[in-house]
Amino acid sequence: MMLTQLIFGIAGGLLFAMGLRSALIRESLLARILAVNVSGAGIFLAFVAIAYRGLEETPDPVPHALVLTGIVVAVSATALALALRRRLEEADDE
Amino acid sequence: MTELLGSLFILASLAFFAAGSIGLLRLPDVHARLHALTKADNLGLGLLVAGACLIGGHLLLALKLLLVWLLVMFASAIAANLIARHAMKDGEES
Amino acid sequence: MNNLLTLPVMIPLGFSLLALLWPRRASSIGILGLLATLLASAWLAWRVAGSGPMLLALGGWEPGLGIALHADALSSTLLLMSSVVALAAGTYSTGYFRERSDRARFWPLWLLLMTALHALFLSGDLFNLYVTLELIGLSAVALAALGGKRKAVEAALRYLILGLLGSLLFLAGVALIYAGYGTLDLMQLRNMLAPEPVAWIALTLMISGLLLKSALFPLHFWLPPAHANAPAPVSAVLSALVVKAALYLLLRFWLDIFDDVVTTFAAWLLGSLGAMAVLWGSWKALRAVRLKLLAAYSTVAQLGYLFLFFPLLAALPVGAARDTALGALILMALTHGFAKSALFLATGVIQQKAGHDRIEELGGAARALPVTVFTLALAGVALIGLPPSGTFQAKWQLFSAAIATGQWLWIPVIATGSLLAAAYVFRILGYAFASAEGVKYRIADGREELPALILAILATVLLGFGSIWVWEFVTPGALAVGEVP
Amino acid sequence: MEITLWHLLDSLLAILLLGLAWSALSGTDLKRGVVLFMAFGLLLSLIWARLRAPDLALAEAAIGAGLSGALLLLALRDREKSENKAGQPMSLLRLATVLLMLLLAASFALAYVTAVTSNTGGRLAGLAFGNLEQSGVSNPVTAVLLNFRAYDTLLELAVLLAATLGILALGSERRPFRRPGVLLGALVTWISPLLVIVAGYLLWTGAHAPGGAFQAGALLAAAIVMLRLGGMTSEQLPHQLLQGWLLAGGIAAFMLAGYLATFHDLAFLQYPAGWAGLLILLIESAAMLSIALSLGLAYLGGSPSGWDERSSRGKRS
Repeated sequence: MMLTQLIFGIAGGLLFAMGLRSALIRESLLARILAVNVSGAGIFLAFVAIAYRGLEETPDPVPHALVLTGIVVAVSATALALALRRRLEEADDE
Repeated sequence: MTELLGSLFILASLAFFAAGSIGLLRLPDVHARLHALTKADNLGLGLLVAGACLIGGHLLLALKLLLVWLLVMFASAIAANLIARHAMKDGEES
Repeated sequence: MNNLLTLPVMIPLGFSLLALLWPRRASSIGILGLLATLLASAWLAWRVAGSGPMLLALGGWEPGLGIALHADALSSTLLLMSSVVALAAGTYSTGYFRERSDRARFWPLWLLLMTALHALFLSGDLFNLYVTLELIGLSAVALAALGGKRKAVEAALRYLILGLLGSLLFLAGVALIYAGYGTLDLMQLRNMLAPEPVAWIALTLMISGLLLKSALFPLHFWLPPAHANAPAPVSAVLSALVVKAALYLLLRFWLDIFDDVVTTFAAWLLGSLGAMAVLWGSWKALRAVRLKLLAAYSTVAQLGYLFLFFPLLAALPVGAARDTALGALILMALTHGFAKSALFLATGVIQQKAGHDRIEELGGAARALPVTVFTLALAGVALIGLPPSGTFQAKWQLFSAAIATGQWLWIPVIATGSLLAAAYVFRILGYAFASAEGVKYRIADGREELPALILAILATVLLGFGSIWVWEFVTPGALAVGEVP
Repeated sequence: MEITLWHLLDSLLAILLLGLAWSALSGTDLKRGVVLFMAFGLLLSLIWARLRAPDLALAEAAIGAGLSGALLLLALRDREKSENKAGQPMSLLRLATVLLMLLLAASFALAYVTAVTSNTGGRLAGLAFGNLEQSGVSNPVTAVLLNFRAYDTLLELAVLLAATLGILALGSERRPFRRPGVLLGALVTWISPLLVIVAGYLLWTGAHAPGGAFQAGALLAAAIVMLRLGGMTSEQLPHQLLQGWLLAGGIAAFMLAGYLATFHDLAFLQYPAGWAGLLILLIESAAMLSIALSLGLAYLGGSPSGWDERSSRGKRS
């Protein structure tokens, strides 16, 4: 166990919760999309903190790969959400 | 010896970055802020790159770092120009 | 080598690419792909029934480092159901989407959704499950927004954001599990998990995410708008399959992987929420103005029944009685899947022919669209739980389990829910058989009416009279992946 | 446990990150929020570097901060009706949500700390490094992504495809930008080819050093973004039919490589001995192009003009 792991892991937990809260209470769709991204980043931070094994040892590559996958999934979701939001403004009522 | 010199360069670069950031926060209008930011940052980055080259020691590495510096200069010069022109057009807002 | 296991996932994925590349032939490619998927799923179910659960270590790496796929009775049954529903709704869609360009948009996404569902049913790895959840979410949202009506887009966006939050809660649990146990493989975790804080908190996070996705009361609010505004074939699959995917994972975690971690209190909590879902969903369905909204609220209610099983399963000792209850749960989920997709497809027919789906203006529908109204009635039989439908047998078992365990509380809930269901089904039929001229047009196109009818017959007749097969297939260790040699 | 300067740096980074996130999320000015979010992404990328995850640092800077940022900035042009009444909930409810948030964070942190302190083993690291020799590449992250957990990556490409198809299905692209002035035009013409070269380099180097298909694909997408800012129209993209093939290519390459193995009596996605390196490079090349085009089309914001004609050409009527 290392202090670095704890610092970033706990920060990740805070980010996760913070993002989740904003995503639920904000009215603006763009703000909610931002919040989902921040929340995801918090979990990624926890993953990478788990992988960290000090300055001498090479970190665990598995969480790194998982987070890389997660980043691509997050940007896909963001892109789709933004496209839907744009269409919402253009679509006429009925 | 080269390591010490490199570290000195990097320390010096920090001073420039700090000056640039303070300028960004404290100066009154867009043009003055841009001036502070681009000048200080480009010099700061130059010193940082020089320091890193000295510490790194490889010729190939130095070349890559130099390329990074050139690219950033190129991009930031044009970005600064765009921001300045935009600010001129909009009149002074902030 | 069990490479067969990859086929139900890879066939739809491959055909999705083909449909993207040859948009002019998208429909034929899609139907062909779904037929092939159905064959692969049937073959897989046959193998599982014959020689027990199957496992495949992808890439040849030992599970843990690599990802394993596995199939047991529960997953192969759901796989088969999803293949059938997808094929029926897909066939229907060829008549529903008139424009060639609409079909070209629909098919690749439709097949991606099937890929995702089947990948979820077969996956044996926690992080991989997260990826499949996201794939389900994004393809379902893209499908729900097809057509571009403002209401549909708005509901789809809300659905997307809530789905993402659900996935994030799930992922947070995955991170904790990896931190604590150092593996993501379900089978390894199954033997490692112990009732301790890490497992509890991780499970709570994952289950909360899944509950959000399976729309358990009070987390159901996103479902009715999303399901009621999507194109009809998409609504059918959203209600019949997509929410079931989250439910499947809940079952898998609750009864299999986290068996030692879950508590009776938590089971009671889920049961109570399920009871409220039954009452609230049925009530809202009864009050619905539009047929599609009725169907969507009915999904909220029907999902509630499935959660009633959790406290019962928790109270029953491991053995024959518990297996029977589990079989009833699966039978109910299957029947609902077929019946609800039939209901949505039939609603789609009415909506297109009559130009609306307002229940009170359905007069004349029975004369103009007899097959479709018959389908509505059959699906209604299954939703209420009248014999001979599968739901009847499942509810019967639910009753006996409630009596056996002394949990009398659930009995009035089930009875009220069934009465309300009868009320909303007969409300539809009452208006449909009225002689007013609300619905005028006849159609002759079998592509539109037959798929729904077949699904309704499957739900009412086949799963009713044939429930014994489901039972025999499913009950002796439905969740038996752990026993793979 | 010894507290060193590193830990002070870590705390500083973590606090900065939380502060940035908080100000990005709590303000009502969306433009400010988006810019702060991009800064958040860059800081995160710095933290990845600190935690010795250079692959992630590259990906975060290119995708998390870069492309997401570009998409979000573009989205600021679309006005929402709800933005005008960006009202906050009542104070009591607000307090309740803050408390709930703290509870959530605290329980996550509790489980996390327990887990990390009780399990100090290497988790899967030992297995991953032990099998690195057989994986065909020497960068362990690439080995996990393209070999050990290749199935995840295959499905991840499907996620990207689903999002792209969803965007394409929603309607046509945004209007292209006006032709830029001399200076920006010069930047675009100089930077874009350079980005292509760097992408190729990252793809190649991913086998043994930080980099790989995703980072390279993001850079190529950045080239599309630059060109778009320089006034590119969608006619300048590859031909529509080719676009379809490019989008499908990543997944197709994966599937072909996956089933190639099954003819040798191996498991799906098990690369035949000696072929792993080459197959991984081929898959990555195709994946890079798919990723680049997907993200590029996402920036265009919809189907390029004439996309639907693919399906109606040759229609008899």
